[in-house]
Amino acid sequence: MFGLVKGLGVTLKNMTKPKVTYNYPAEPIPVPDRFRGIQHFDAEKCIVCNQCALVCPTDCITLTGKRNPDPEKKGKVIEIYDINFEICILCDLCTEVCPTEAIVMTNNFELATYSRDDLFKNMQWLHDNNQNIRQENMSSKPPGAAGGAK
Amino acid sequence: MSDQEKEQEKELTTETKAANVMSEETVEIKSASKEQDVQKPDALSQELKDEGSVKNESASEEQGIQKPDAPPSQEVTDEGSVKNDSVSTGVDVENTVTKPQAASVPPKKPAATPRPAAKKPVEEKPLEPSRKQPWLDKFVVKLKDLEGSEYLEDAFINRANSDLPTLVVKSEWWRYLALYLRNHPDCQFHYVQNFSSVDYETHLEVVVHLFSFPYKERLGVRVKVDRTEAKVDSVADIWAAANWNEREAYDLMGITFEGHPDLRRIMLTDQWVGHPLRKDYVPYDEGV
Amino acid sequence: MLRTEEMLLNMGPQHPSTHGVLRLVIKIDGEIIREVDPVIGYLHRGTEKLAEDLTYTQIIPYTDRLDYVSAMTNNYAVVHATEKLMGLEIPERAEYLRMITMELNRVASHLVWVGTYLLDLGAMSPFLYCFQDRETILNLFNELCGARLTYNYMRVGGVKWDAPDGWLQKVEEFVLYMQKELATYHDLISGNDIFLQRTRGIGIYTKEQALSYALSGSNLRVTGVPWDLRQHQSYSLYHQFQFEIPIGEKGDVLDKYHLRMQEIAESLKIVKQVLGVIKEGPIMGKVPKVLRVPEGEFYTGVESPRGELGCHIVSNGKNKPWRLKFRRPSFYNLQILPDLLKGENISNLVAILGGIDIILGEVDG
Amino acid sequence: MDVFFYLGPIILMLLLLGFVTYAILFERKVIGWIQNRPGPNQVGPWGLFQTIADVLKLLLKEDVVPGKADRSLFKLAPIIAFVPAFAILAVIPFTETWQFGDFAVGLLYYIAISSITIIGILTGAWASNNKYSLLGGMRSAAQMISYEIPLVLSVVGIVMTTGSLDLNDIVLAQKKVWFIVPQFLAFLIFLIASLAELNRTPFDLPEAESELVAGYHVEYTGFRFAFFMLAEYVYVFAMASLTTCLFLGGWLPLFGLTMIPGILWFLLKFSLVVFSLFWIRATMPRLRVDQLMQFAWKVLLPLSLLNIFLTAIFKEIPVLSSFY
Repeated sequence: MFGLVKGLGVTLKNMTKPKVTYNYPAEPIPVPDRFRGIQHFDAEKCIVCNQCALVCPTDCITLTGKRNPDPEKKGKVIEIYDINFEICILCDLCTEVCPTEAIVMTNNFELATYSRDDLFKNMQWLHDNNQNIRQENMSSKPPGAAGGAK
Repeated sequence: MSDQEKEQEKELTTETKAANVMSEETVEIKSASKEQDVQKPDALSQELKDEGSVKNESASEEQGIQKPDAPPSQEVTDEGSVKNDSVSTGVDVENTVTKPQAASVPPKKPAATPRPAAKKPVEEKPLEPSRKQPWLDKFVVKLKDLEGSEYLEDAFINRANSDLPTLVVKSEWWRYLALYLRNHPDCQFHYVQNFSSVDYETHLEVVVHLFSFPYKERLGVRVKVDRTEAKVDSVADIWAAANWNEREAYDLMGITFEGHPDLRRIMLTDQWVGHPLRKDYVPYDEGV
Repeated sequence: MLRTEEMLLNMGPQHPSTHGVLRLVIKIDGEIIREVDPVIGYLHRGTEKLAEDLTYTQIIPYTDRLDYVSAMTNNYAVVHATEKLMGLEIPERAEYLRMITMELNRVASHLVWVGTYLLDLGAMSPFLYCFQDRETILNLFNELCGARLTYNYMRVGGVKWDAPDGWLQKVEEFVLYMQKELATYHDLISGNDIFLQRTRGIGIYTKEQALSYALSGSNLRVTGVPWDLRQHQSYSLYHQFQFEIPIGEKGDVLDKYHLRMQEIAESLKIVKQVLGVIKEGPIMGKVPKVLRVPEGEFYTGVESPRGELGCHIVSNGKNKPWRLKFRRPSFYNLQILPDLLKGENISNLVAILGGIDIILGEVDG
Repeated sequence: MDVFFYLGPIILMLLLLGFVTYAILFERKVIGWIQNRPGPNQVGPWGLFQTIADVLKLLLKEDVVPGKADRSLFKLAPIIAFVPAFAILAVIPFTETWQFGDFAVGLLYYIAISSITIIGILTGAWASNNKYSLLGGMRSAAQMISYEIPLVLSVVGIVMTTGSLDLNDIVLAQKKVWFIVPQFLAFLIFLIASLAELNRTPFDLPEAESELVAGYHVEYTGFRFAFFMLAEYVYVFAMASLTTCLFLGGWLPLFGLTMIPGILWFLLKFSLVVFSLFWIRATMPRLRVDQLMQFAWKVLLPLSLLNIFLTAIFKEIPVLSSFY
């Protein structure tokens, strides 16, 4: 019987404790810098190395490149860059392998929509998603997801 | 499912709890069915064995191959001893196990392509004998004395896997060996650490990692199963843990465990076509 | 004479206390259970098949989704197996970080168990208190690796992120706080007569049964077998630290509760010890550019909060595993359920099922 | 007087609906605070309209009658469950004047009428043709009938003391000291038994969410479901009122603070009882069916008999008899 009373005491004591809930939709939820949110893509930095598409475990990245229109420059420029957020698991591997930090994580995470089609994001959308970009992208560890050497 | 079978099932489950005894009734049915299926072993099996050993010599981490070609010489006495041992635990080995002498499947494919574990013969400097080697040796000697020891294809130390002693057996001998490993006082592998199955394209393998609490020893057993006619005796009544694992292996790898009390698909729907973990699996419905 | 008959009751896959999508087909006589047939597979995602087409690094995020309550341990299981096969050396700091995260994850996982178990028994508040403390751990993980549930934190050869500034202090604060907080849990739950009534003498099985069903973790230890892979097949750097393996006496659900509470305390103890010795240093070992695992077969188990989480890799020397099999402890532990439930009351079903502590993502693979 | 006679019940009904609305909100708030969260706070200021929104939602919902259900019984059940719940309020004396039916056997009437609800619950459970609801209904019937006995027997001590079944007399008999003091054992038994009668945690087995999903009303939706919920909360109201009258001295003031009107005193005591109901709900796990039955028959029943026995003895002891 005493145990029951003790339990009642604990619950009563908790009544006066400060509330721990977030007032979420009204106030943005604080996320740490390393938070893995929707990617931001910078087309100018991209060298079309295809590593992000290769490393993606769910194959949600589609990209094509074309020859650089400026004939004096070598290499390719990105033409199409889409991420399908229906299957993207925000695992962070694409930003890990990117040698030029063309694709980086942001701290935005609100992806809910009314239609599945809206989850298919193209290069322009990803480029415009430039708020709250994650500061620390490479950590102290440069090697990539493919097991790059230190 | 017939009433008799159901009965059998019930008995099996109840016995699993007690001392993993197989009812005599089941044994009779089983051995009868076995005797019809099996054919005489022939020279080819010897060939297969030899090739296996060659392959194993080339494998980098494998050492101390025991050629399990000793004939079952001391049949009577040894079997007697096994019997005595197992009687104490309430298992009649002689009755429960299909006689491996008579039981052998003609090798359909003599291991044409060796398993992926042995592709390149690499020149290796001889390694120090593993610390587990004496234990395995002792063990293999014992097994060799048993009836049907020619079905022990290989015994080696898996060095990469923290010196795990590993046995490779043919599917016909698996149940016999399982009973032995479970009940013999020198083994007492009461605990199934892992129950896995692998498709090597040439053949299938049931891989079981056992653990013996009294001796604090691990043992890996690989059971070679024919790919086209993937059948192996169930050990669900020996280790209760094998029950669902065998169902899983049946479901995903397509290995039929004969004598299993309730062999149904466990992960996929009952209408599923094919066994996904087979390397040649093609999804039946592309849309799914 | 009244005509009586057995009733077939279908529990799940949508049911509040089957912890996900477990379905139980129960034959009941009144409220007494005669037969149970668990039907699983509703959450089967074919992780093992998928893994055959993925590189070792790509597998790691998939393992997060097996046992989603303690994803760190899952990360570690596959990473550990790969490293062992490749014979890599892991920097000390990386191992320490792994141990901290794994032990914190164990605490979080057991907190979820305590909370949901009490919820199964009908008490609401302990659930929310447990989740509050778990929240602290998840926030710590969020700071460390940027996710709260699917961490994808460990890499073959080390860990992805070093601890941010001040993180280790926060962990230490949490450990101290949690050690005190455990007393509150005991006040609230352990002495509650109704809780004791509900759990005492329920779901008892013998040691032999437990071994035969290959139970592991707390489910095995509750029968009095002191078997903990962290000590007996020591991996990582656990051998450097002192901790005890609590075992049960009677083997009922009450014992399991006390056992898991003690395990929380032991985990906190380990974290505290690790915090005492962790030093600055590299967090990533020397790893080849492309992970090619040498040919061979490998099985290793790690102690997840639910038991022995094993990883069986068969490699053919390519950068993708030929076969990857997880020994999923929940899958093994769940098997004993039909045996335990025969002749029990329906209310006990919930108490016993909850006591096993299954995670359906893991059961179904 | 005549106007009050006809309008009174309607006013009471409206008051009751108001009470139920805010009792639910209060319950959710209290449980929220206990669990370190604010409780409902989105609809209206401080979440005041939360329950109203919930009820509106329930009324807008499609009225589903399962295909295999017994249609007429299914529709009848919520009414059978609700009507007695409202009828028993007639005898509750809120103050000296605020009472609708002042008759000599008020207590008996309360207990007799309130047990009709179980028929409604059982009917609903049976008519749903659902296994979970059947189990819930069976549990409910067994539980409520079992706990009725200690509930009644625990009150016998009070009846012996006052020599009346009239709730007015019982309240007035507490002028010197509330019955909670001399009849403390009876109070405990009554509290536990009333929790069980109300199907509230730790005795909420008929609904046992984690086992039976929702128990007897698992198939009910929309306003029929609302009726069951309403009946449940009206019983909370009634039972808290009864507890106040029987053990806490009804509208009688404490410390001779007569300037505070009786109705406020009543509400204060009443809220205290309601709060403790919610508080217990937030803390306790649920009992098991067999333990529940054993508890009723093996613990509560002997105890309540003992209580009657003790009351009888104390009545004969000169010093104590003034309390009894």
